[in-house]
Amino acid sequence: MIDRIPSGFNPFVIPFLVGMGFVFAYCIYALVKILLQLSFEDRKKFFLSLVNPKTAAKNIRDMFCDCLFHVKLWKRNPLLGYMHSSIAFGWFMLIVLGHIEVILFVPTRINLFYYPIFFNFFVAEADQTMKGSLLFFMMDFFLLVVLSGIALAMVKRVRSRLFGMRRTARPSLVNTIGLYALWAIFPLRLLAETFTAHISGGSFLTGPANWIFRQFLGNDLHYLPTWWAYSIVLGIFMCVLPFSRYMHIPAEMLLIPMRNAGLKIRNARKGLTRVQVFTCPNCGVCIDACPMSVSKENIKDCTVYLTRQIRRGNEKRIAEISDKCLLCGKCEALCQVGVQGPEIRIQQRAIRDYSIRQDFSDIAVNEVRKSHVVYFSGCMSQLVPSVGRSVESVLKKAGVEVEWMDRDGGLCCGRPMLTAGKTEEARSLVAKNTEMILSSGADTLVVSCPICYRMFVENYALPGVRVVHYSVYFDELVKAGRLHLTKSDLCYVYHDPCELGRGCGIYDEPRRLVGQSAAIAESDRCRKESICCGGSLGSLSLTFRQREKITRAALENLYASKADAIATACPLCKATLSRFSDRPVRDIAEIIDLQSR
Amino acid sequence: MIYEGKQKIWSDYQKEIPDDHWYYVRSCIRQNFFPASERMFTEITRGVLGKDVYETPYHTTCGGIAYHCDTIPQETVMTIVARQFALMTEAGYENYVASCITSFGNYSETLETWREFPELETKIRENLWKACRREFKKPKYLAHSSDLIYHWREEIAKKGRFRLVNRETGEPLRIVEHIGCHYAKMFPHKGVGGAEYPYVLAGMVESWGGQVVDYPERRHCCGYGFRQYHVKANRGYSVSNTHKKFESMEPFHPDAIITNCPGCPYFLDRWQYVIAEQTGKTYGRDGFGIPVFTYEEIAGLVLGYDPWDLGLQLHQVAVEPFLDKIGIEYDPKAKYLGLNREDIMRPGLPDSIKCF
Amino acid sequence: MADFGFKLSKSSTLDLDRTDTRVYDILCKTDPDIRTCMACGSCSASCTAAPFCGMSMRKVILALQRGQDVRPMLGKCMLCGKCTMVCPRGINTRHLILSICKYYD
Amino acid sequence: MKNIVIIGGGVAGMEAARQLLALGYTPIIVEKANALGGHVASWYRLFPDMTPASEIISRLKKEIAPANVFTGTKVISISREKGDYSLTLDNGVSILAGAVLFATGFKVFDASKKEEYGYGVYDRVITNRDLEAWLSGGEDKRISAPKAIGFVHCVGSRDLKAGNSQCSKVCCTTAIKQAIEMKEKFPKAEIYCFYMDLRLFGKKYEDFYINAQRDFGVHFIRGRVSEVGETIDGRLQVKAEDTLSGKPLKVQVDNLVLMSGMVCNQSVSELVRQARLDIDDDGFLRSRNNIFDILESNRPGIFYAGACTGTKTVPETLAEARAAALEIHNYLQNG
Repeated sequence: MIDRIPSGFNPFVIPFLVGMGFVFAYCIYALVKILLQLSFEDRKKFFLSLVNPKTAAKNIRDMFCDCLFHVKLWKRNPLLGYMHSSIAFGWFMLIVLGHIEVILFVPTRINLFYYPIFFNFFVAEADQTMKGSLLFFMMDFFLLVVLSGIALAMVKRVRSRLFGMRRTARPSLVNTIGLYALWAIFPLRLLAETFTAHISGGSFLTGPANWIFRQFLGNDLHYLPTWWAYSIVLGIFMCVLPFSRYMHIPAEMLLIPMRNAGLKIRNARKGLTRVQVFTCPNCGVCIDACPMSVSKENIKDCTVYLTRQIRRGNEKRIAEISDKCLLCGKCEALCQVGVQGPEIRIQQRAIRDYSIRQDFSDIAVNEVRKSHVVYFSGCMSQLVPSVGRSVESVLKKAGVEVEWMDRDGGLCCGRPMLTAGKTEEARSLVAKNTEMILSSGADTLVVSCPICYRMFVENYALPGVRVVHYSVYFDELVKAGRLHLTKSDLCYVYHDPCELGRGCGIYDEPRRLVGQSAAIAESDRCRKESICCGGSLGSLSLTFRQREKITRAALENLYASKADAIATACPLCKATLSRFSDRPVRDIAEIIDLQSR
Repeated sequence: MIYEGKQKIWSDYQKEIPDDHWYYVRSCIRQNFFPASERMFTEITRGVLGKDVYETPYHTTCGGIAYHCDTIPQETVMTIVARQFALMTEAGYENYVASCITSFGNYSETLETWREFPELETKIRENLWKACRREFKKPKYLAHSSDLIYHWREEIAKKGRFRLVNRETGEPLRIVEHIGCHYAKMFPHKGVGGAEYPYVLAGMVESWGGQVVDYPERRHCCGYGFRQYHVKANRGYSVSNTHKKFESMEPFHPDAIITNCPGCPYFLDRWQYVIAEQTGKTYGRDGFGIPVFTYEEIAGLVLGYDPWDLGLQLHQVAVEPFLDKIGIEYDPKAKYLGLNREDIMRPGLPDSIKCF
Repeated sequence: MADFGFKLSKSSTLDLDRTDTRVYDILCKTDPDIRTCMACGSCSASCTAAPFCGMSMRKVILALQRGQDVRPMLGKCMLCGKCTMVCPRGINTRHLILSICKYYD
Repeated sequence: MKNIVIIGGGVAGMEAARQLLALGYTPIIVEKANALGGHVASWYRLFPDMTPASEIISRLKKEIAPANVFTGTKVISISREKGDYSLTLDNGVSILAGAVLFATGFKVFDASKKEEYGYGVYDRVITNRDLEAWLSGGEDKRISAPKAIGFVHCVGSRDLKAGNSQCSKVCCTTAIKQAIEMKEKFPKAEIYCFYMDLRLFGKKYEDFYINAQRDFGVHFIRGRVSEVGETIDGRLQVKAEDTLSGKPLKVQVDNLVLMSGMVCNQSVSELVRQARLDIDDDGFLRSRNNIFDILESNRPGIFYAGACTGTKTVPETLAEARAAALEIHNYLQNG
């Protein structure tokens, strides 16, 4: 291998250099800015996590698995997974191999960082070696891998259903430019390397192609324009990268360590929110995930459009998108990169100015009778009284002495306030409820409403009190032999309430309880992928008619299981589903009460 | 406003008013408020029109004020009313005319109650017999004294020296007519013209050349309302109701208000001063109020009586601008001279509303 | 000013020609369903905050139509959403409350 | 074949005639007015589908052409003669009829009886009927670019003092219909409907109401108008209690539309007396039974259809007329 061009420079690299320089500068600037936006504690936490070997190892593993191999996508749809990982990993390997070539053959040029990219231009093949052939083979191989990925990407543009996606996000102008530039990079690289293969050497792809071209164009191939073209599209791609969805490539590398450091979203636009916004690759998985997308009019309110509008700073749309969302958490659960759609939305709601604010500090709280076990049924249970009554009855059967603290109405847990963005007001309610619960001297707080349960778990500090959802508590009672269940002939399909499943990770206990008291069937989309009932308090602006469509879609999913009845563990889900359901909807507490002794 | 529409309603509410021989009972409070009014009634009916109007010093209150203040029960009121009727019967009269609107309402209510519940009438006859050994016949005709003036309005117009017309422009004066609540609101058919569009005062105004102002709150009470005024803590409510009426009539720029009730002229007149003090607002032109008259005073003015003989110096709101409009001559210096031409002293004049 | 020991009291009459309905007019645009309220009172009957502040969404809507003060009623709303759950006309009362809190001044 | 006399040529009489013609009879319609159609003919459009009233009338007129129709004619006497009825008309004709159908309808309440509303006294107080005439293209100087319009429900209905305790059934929906029509003509006008109860019992009536609220922004105020006064600029000051807030309320409007109710038609009382028919407490003709024999009178051979027995909507009246035709047919067949 010999350095073909003594100066080690040709003007065609300039577009690439400009793009590269711009991207680097931008990323450094963004990184510094984002780190400065973090609170002092968060920043400290972040830096400490980087030097913690355990998190560092996790960071590296996540980067490989998520950024290069797209493991989650493989699980979702192999074709989609292959498409993404072929481009990401293939491109990564091309860069790595390029560097190996430079180190091996022209180590003096390693300081010129365009050398690994344009190696075949600057270096002429003097003699063939085994090592060189292998490298050239690998280069061609990974180029082929990338090209196959690009080809799939092109197919996906027209037939996204083949990739398991019903809908994809409509690309914006800058995304389209980036997309076409990306698509052009690798065919142009193939062309450029083909045209220089008789000089720089090539392998199974570039070699024969070079031979074929020479049959048409003669020996004197005008290869310089192809290298110019290759460099220019690289330059274009990198220049639009910060403004396009391709910003997710560098951003994800920051998001992974931030997530592993345990940082939380604390601001509507800054810090972690900004990183997540940059990390959103606009893949559109959230569109299919979103229960609202049953109505075409709501498609533009999915998380992918939220991140896009935040990047654009379109306040009106940000507000609309933020207010509509049910906060069911499915987009977050399915998101490939970990964008927390619901959390980001709550933060948008929290920056509103309200001229009337609520204050609960002067409310006189009810005395709660002393008891080891206290039961909190929540506001919604007043509209679905069977839940509270069944919970009480089951506990009585199991010999648990319980004090039902809000039997005659109480205070709201505060989660509806919190999700509406009224953090202070929510805190005020939390304080009142905390005072009441602690005054009872309880060691266990049984909660039947998943909305309340999540609030108690995430936002209450109740020292010495175990907060437990009744499904978990009942499950324990059954295991301990304090509750005996008999099986009915009915077959239930269990609907996972968003707040209980995705929100608190409780999927198995309710199923176990239903399974012990009846036959149980599963719907197509269950657990993490279950469809919100449509009644969620998360949404501020969805109208009743729009919600109805969501409820009907959730029911269709449940009907597909052919079960006789629907079981759920949330009063709101029960009320919402039974509004339109053609079969009975029961709360697990009711089922257990019926089937227990 | 469709005048024919009103005429149609007026024609539905006519009452028979005999032309002569009336037994007259006075009001408890009018003689203190506007003392010349009842005097003018007898003067006009007996002197000018030559009618037989009889009264006796033995008659008493009808009990209406106490009744409407919830201090005596209806049975007591009815017995008082029965005694009044007994005096009429003893004097040999059958036509009963009351000077007071509340009395008129009270008599009407009593007679209607007896008509509906004859056993009550029997009981009251017993009560009266037990109390003072008297017996009575129910009056054949019951009228309010404004009904009589209404009845003779054309004769008065004929004999009159003045008309309710602006001397300068020849335009009819704009007069608000205010009817006492107890006149026809309880029994619309007992009043001339009914309750909704009473004609008793409107008829006088029209016959004497003026123009009646119909404003949205014309039905509203003057604000007296018995309890509302008599309990001092409630007087704010009383004056607020009066205020509401003035606010409503203000855009019509009335030249005067004519009334047929003892309380109404008093409160419509005096509260104008209180409102002026509290809000700084007056409802007449140039800082004056709107003068308020009883129908007897207006009749007296039309007939050419001296304003001071009509007792107009007892009005809070200055009447002079109204007299000037008609062209009634008066001696400003004589305003505060008594019948004996001696000074009766001068009231303090307020700053908030223009008075003489 | 002379002190009479009593004062003109403010009229309790609602004068629709002089009613300030600016907030209501805004809400008719942002939440047009507000107009379909038929004052059934389900919202008030199910309200979690009602025992603490006399909150009644029915009264709030009426008060906005009549230009009356709604502040005290909204001060204890917990946004629990039960009113929206029960509204027979499908009015998104919860969003309405947030809109009122935003536009009221 | 025996004669059938239908007294009244409104929609009830016409529809009954149409059905009788279809059954092979040639009924005789006696209508006191100079044209057929009754009250419906003076209406512009009918709720809830905004059907033009003229469509109904012209269709009925066309289809009953073969019947014998006397317009501008009154029945002056009726008497029982063996199994039949002998009727004399004021044009000298006398008819022996096997069956008589009373389709004598109702009278619109005379709104001027509610003196406090000032109909006939204040220029711009009109009735539902006046408004329909105007909507049909009639001239009415009282209506000109109103900024605010009030509708008073239950004028002369559900009002003991007006002598009618019954609900007129159609006024609530008519008020909503007219409110929408006025809003269509004057989109910027504020419209206030003063109601005691909204009785929207029929198919699509509630949708109509929601429509008026949401899409047309009609204000519904629960409270009966107490009194009306005329302001200096000729507008109307309307007072009522806003019963939902428990406060007195006033508002100025340019036009006040009184929803005059349906009252019994007393102009047939002489005929009713002669035929010895029973009168109900509300003054309407008394059916033999209010559930099963609603179309039958206490006299054999005399039948009822439509609003002569009580307040009814147009479709109810038409349905009764059809049923009455069948009842008459059965009566004559079994006769």
